[in-house]
Amino acid sequence: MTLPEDTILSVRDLRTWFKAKRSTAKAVDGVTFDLKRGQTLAVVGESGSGKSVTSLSIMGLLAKPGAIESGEILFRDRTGSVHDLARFAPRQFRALRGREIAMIFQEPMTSLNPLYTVGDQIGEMIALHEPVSRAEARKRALDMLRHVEIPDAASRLDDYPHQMSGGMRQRVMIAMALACSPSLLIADEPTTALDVTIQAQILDLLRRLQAQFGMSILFVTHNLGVVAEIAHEVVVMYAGRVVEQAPVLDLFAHQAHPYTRGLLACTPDAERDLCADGARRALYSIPGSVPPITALPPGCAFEPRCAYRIPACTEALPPLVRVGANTVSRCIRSHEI
Amino acid sequence: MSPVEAPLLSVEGLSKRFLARNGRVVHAVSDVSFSVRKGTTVGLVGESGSGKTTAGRTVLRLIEPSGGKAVFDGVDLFSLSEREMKAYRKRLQIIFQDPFSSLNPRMRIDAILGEALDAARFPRGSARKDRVAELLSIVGLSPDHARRFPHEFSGGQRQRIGIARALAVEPDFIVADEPVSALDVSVQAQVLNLMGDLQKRFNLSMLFIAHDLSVVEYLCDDVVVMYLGRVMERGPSRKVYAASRHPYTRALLATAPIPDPTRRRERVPLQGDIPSPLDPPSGCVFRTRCPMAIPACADIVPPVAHLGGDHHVACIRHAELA
Amino acid sequence: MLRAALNRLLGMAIVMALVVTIVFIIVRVTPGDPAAVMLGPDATAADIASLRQRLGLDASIPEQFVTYLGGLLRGDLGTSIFLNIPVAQALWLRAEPTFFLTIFSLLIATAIALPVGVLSAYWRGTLFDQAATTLAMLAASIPSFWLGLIFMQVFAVQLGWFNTSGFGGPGASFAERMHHLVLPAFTLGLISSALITRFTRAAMLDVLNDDYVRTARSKGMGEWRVVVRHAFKNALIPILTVVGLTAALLISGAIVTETVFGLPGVGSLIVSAVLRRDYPVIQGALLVVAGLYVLVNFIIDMLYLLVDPRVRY
Amino acid sequence: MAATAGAGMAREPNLLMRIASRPTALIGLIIVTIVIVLSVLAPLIAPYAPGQIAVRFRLQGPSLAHLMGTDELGRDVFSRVLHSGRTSLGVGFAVVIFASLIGVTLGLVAGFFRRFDAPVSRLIDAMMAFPDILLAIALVAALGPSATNVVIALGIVYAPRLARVVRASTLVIRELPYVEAARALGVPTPVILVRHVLRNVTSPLLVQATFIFANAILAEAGLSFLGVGISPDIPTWGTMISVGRQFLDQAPWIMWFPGSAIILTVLSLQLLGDGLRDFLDPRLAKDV
Amino acid sequence: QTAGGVIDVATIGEPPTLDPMASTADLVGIITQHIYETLYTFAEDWTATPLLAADMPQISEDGLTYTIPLRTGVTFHDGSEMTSADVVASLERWMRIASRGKQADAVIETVAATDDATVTITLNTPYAPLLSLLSLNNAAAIIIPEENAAQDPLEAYVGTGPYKLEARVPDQYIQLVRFDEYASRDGEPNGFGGARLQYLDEIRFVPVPDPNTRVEGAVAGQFAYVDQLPVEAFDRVSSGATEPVVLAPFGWPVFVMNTQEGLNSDIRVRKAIQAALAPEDMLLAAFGSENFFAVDGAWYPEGYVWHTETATEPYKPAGDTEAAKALLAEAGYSGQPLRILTSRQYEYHYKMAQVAQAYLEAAGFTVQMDVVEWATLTQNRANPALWDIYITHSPFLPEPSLMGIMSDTSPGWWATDAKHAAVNAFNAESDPTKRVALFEAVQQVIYDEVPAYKVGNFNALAAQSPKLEGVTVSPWPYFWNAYLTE
Ligand SMILES: Nc1ncnc2c1ncn2[C@@H]1O[C@H](COP(=O)(O)OP(=O)(O)OP(=O)(O)O)[C@@H](O)[C@H]1O
Ligand SMILES: Nc1ncnc2c1ncn2[C@@H]1O[C@H](COP(=O)(O)OP(=O)(O)OP(=O)(O)O)[C@@H](O)[C@H]1O
Ligand SMILES: [Mg+2]
Ligand SMILES: [Mg+2]
Ligand code: NI
Repeated sequence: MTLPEDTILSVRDLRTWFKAKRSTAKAVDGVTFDLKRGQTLAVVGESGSGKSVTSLSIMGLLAKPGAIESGEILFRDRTGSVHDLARFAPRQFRALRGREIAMIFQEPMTSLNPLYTVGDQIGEMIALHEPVSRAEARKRALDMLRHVEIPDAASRLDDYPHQMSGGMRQRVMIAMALACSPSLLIADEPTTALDVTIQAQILDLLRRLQAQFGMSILFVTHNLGVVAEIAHEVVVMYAGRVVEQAPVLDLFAHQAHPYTRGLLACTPDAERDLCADGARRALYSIPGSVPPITALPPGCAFEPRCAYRIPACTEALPPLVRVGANTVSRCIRSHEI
Repeated sequence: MSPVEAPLLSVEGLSKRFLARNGRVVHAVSDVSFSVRKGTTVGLVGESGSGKTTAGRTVLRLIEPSGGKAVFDGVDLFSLSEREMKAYRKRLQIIFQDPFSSLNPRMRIDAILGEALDAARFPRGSARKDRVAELLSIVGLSPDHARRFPHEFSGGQRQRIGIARALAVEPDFIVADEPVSALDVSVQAQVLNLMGDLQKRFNLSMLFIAHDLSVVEYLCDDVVVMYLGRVMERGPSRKVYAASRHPYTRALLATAPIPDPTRRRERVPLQGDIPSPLDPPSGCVFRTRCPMAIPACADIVPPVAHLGGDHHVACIRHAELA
Repeated sequence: MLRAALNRLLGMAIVMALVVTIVFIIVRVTPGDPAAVMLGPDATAADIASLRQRLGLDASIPEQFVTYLGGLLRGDLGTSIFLNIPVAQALWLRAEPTFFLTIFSLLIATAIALPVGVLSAYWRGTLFDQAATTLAMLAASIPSFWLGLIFMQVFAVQLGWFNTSGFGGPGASFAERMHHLVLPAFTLGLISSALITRFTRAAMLDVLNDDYVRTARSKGMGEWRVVVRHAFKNALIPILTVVGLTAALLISGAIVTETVFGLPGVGSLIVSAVLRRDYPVIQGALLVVAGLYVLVNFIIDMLYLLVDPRVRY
Repeated sequence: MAATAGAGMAREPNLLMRIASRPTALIGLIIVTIVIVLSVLAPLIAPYAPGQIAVRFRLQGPSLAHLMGTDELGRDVFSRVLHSGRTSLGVGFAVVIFASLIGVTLGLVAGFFRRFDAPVSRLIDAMMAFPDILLAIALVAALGPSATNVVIALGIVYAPRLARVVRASTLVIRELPYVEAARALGVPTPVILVRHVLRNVTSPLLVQATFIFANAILAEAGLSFLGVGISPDIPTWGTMISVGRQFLDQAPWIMWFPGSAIILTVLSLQLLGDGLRDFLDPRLAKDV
Repeated sequence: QTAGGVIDVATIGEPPTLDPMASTADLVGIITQHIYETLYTFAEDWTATPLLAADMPQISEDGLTYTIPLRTGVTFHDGSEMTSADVVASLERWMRIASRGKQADAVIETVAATDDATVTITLNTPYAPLLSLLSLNNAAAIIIPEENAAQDPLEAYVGTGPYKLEARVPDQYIQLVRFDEYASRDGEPNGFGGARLQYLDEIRFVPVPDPNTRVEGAVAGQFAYVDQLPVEAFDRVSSGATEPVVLAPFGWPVFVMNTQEGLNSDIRVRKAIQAALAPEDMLLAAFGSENFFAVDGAWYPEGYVWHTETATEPYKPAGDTEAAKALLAEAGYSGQPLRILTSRQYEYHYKMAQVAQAYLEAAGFTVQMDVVEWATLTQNRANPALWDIYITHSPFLPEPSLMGIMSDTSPGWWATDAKHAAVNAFNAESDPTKRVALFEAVQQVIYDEVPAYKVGNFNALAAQSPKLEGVTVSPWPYFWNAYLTE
């Protein structure tokens, strides 16, 4: 298993399927990306494009009919040895989770257990992985609450989750995730449920903590604005597949895939979409809607909605091709775009 | 005030209090005023819980208001009896956020639209079928979708049906409560375009509720910024976006992420959380998070200052932001 | 917390007041003159009149209600016509078998249901789950008297391990009395375990899909701990409700089971009271049983307050 | 944000097709149908009249002449089981109808009109405080034993259970945008109640009704067993068992067959209800 | 034969009262006969024999004066000694409260204490059944202390019997313990009479109302004695931990006709019913095996002095549907429902009713069954408007006058001149042998006028532990004289 020294996580052609009696949902069907140490990789895509399934596959937390069909998930732990998480047994995951890879979720309201105080829940994380006394775990939990900038941390330690606001809870989740200083943090839409002002606080916090703890972040989102704010690298997903990966500046400057291009064009932008007299120009919009993942066309999944489509698009799944220095794209016409 | 013409809808001093479970009072909307001119769209923005939905629904009398006036076409809707209100129902319509629960899953599309047509006293018979087909084509659906059930449509299509239902009674005024928030970005643009077109085509007036600032900037002529049930600032979009005079609006605009990494700003996000509407701060409700707060802010509810050109702001230090 | 408790107490009081009213109404809908019915055909008009007076039947309905309430407040449930002792005493004399029967059945039911429910939720869709679910449904379909008869036939008559009926004679030791309860308790316990199993499974399925369970797993916690500490504790809240509900259902079950096993409990007292037309006893039993149900619900509400920090605002 | 086009596809209108896709529910449906058909056609199918006495042939084991043997008066157990099914199912069905009439009304009123919610809910709570058999016994004792009174009593017993379910669903539906849309259109409240609310509570109602059907059959059997149910000359499974238990030794079939009939009917109703619930209304699993 | 031991006796239920004057229920009699005693009781051959009386009464020539000598040295459970004052007060209470006492009251002029140890009863007309009435254990003429005689209902359960009441937990048990100061008669036990020996320390009567539970309890050996088992359970009881006790014959089931009102006020209808019924099938359905019943139209079975076959021709074991049809046509019957009032307290009543229904319908009757609780039945049968036939049973009573139909006022209200002629002659005659002949006339009139239909004879089944000995088979089992063996 080869993995460049500076890469902490490399997902290679991952396929995670949900097999039912009649149909197979290919939720993740050929996802490939690399995450460099200390960097933030943003995964963007519309609802149902397989972002969460990808992150759960990495954590080994897939729910029942879901299973990794093929592919590799190479992960470099603290000691420098590389593991293929796609072949991990549940028991092996246990030592890894929390300690090496931690995760925060979209819904801060429900991701904390309502029956335990936040102090308990952070302390539990520490006690699971390190031989600490109760008092010590509590002290460390308090430290973490301070790290995530919860005001008056000492008095919030014994609060129950329902006594906190969404933003505070998300901070607690982050404190818990970082309690054992993992080297990789997976954040699955951590700000989607929050208000813009709180979202800004959390993004800010994550950036600062990254500088402080040095962890790499896999940041799942569907908001391109957030991507622009936080990511070093961006992976764009569509219908379970990676359609493009590029450094964030490159991606926003030039999109190699028609889908990425459409995605950027269809969010309203006053400078672009409003005339000087206030009249509106029609927004660019991608026609049609995402195909159901149980019945994907054999070729490019975006083809039916694509403005650049040619007959060849329907024939075979386009491969991921390198188009720029650091950009890969899954489009046979990337070079023409 | 310098009205060009009398607005179609003018809301004054609207407030709504809810009784919460344990007998405490939620001040969902307090003393909100704004007006909607004929053929224009007013955007209502604010963080969640700021009372946008409540304001929109009270105007339509879907919730009974606790106080204030809503003068629509010269009549105060709040002073009407439930029966008198009936006559106005078809002139005021609403579009919802959730495309899944806004259509009765057990009714076919023609029945859903038919219900609206009944309300408009549209005669039964073959004309009705044509009208349903017409409505469907107005929102970009095919007439043979009429016999389907809602679950057979995608989210975007359902939202179009919701719009068709609102249009069926040929209303003058529509409250659109976050109509695109639940949609995928790629579909969102389709619906926004449709709404923009229809507004022009039928000369509709619209109260457009959203929390996405860029959408409001794109679609709305005027904007009302709410925080914790109160209006912080309102005025023509261009003015508010370009030259906001309220620290909250400024903070909102500054913190909204823009999809452009080159414009990544080093900025200080607002500190703290939104206070509970159960006991809002005294004086200016925003003062607890306001970077410009001074002790005086706690004492009085800031009076609404009229800055000309229909631009109003509720901040005692608005002059310093000029 | 105190406030919440007081709130529940008030709710309980209102429900109890309604219960009392309902019982009053049920007894008053009895067609005909209860006094005449009670005294039988040989009674003279004078006897009936005096009984009417003693029962307060000559007063107007609202007055009767007030008297009845007054009696209740003094703990007076009336006097049994047949047994000629106060109803409260009659019920109290019969309380022991019913009390222990209910407790044992509940213990048996939960001892079966909780592990089975939790495991079948955890192993959802497996053979174990299917077997457990089907068995639970089967158990819920068996009339308790039928199961009781089968048990009696097999374990008491054929194998002779238990007594078929009764509660031991006078002076029977506690152990002896409890021995009489084994079969009825298993009958009722098995049948009511069905409901709790299904509920536990549903509640667990619900929680197992909750985000915080995923959070717990993402911490690197062992499965057992995730299930018990994080999932089960949350599922316990709805499960508590159904256990309370089962306690009430058990009283229904006890009526039939006690009759089958000849246990001198409240259940068989109720049946005899119906057969003997002992209206005050029926009335008193209804009231006491419903009151207990309300009380159990109240206790469960209080337990919620202990278990669930969200409700103690 | 998570709303996908796919999530909306979960509801298909064709109920039968969907039931058929679940084997246990299908088995339940088939058995229920068979039981209903057999009971309805009992007079045609039954080889003997249910009350036809032939004392000389009493207590005979199952044979070709008497598929389920004969009872203590020489009556044909098979014929009696079939005819009892009519009573048991009839009572169950009538109870469901009666309980639905009360329960749906109460539930809709409590759920839809805020001002009636508290009083009606408290009333429901109070009625639920009485264990089913106990309340039924008391009511039958008060009203006198007869099929009608058993139905009334059990109907009153189960109505609050239905009312609860209807209320809970109504509370949810009341707040749904499509109800609000109808109000915005000025649709009259009774029409909203029927067209939008009632129509959408049918799923949980149907599920609950199935369980109540099952429970009513069990409860009726219990009442008959105790001898406080329907008049004993109308054969029911409960009375058959209560008589049969005297002959458990010599003629176990008298008790076995009606017992099995109850178990089979109730079990299949429950399977059906469970299946219905699984795809009609998963939330319902939580309340009773 | 060792003293000591405790037995549990399963009874058919909780007695409504422990005052045997207040009730005619067999159950009350069975239990209370251990507590209280009467002046006379029945010997093995069902003749009256003295119990608290020292000797048989001296009856005056005209049959109107009974002089009864009392035993001395008999103590009540409260320690006081029985005197004639107690006896007079008790008998007066009996005449006031007990249904049989009321019956006797009609013929009794006075009851007076002649001296401390003698009581004199004066009648206004000769009345042969008096001694039997005084001997019965239900609605019984028990002797209680004078100071308790005013109690109604009885509150102090003080008698002179061999056992006294220790504790009563309703529906659980009635506990009797040996009365150590009991003064037994001398000599040998003789039926209910003679010496009463107290071996057992304690007798507990445990109500087990459910017959099946009683059977199971018997099979499991839970009780020393289990009363009133369904006869079908004979095989099970025989193979269990107990031994069956069969009392053959025990009594007779009877269909009582309402002669006062409704269909059955027409004697032709009653005759049609008499012809239609098929006792053989009815008894078979009710009692399962021929070992437990006898098809017998005579009102007393063989073995009783009263037995006679006189006039029993209309009693047809298989019924006579054709004859019934003819009688019915003659009566001009037009399909009004014949209401049969019955209960399931005694399952065999109900089974007989079901078979009867089948035969009556075959004969052309429309039958309406009113199945009610026993309590309701006892209530409803008092109302002539409610029924045409009700079903009951009775043990063979030692004195025919005690049968319900003999009284004009008992439900059925049979009161015709022919009846009065036969019955009064029977009651007034005190010579036993002449009375036997007079009873033939009574049976004749019963068959002529059909005030009731006797279905047949049936046996009773009880079960007792093999360790329990000394129990005499009896319709009213008693447990003095009984003892436990190892
Ligand atoms: N347990 C499951 N069984 C079947 N299909 C599943 C399951 N979980 C997820 N899927 C399917 O996998 C696809 C990808 O889901 P995923 O949750 O990864 O999307 P996502 O990109 O995270 O979307 P969102 O933005 O809504 O979170 C979806 O179409 C979903 O329907
Ligand atoms: N029926 C109600 N009972 C009690 N409180 C309510 C009710 N409806 C709304 N509220 C409260 O009123 C406040 C305003 O709610 P509203 O839904 O109007 O906010 P919003 O601005 O639309 O938020 P969002 O962006 O989340 O839709 C909130 O604090 C909410 O909790
Ligand atoms: Mg996701
Ligand atoms: Mg809203
Ligand atoms: Ni102005």
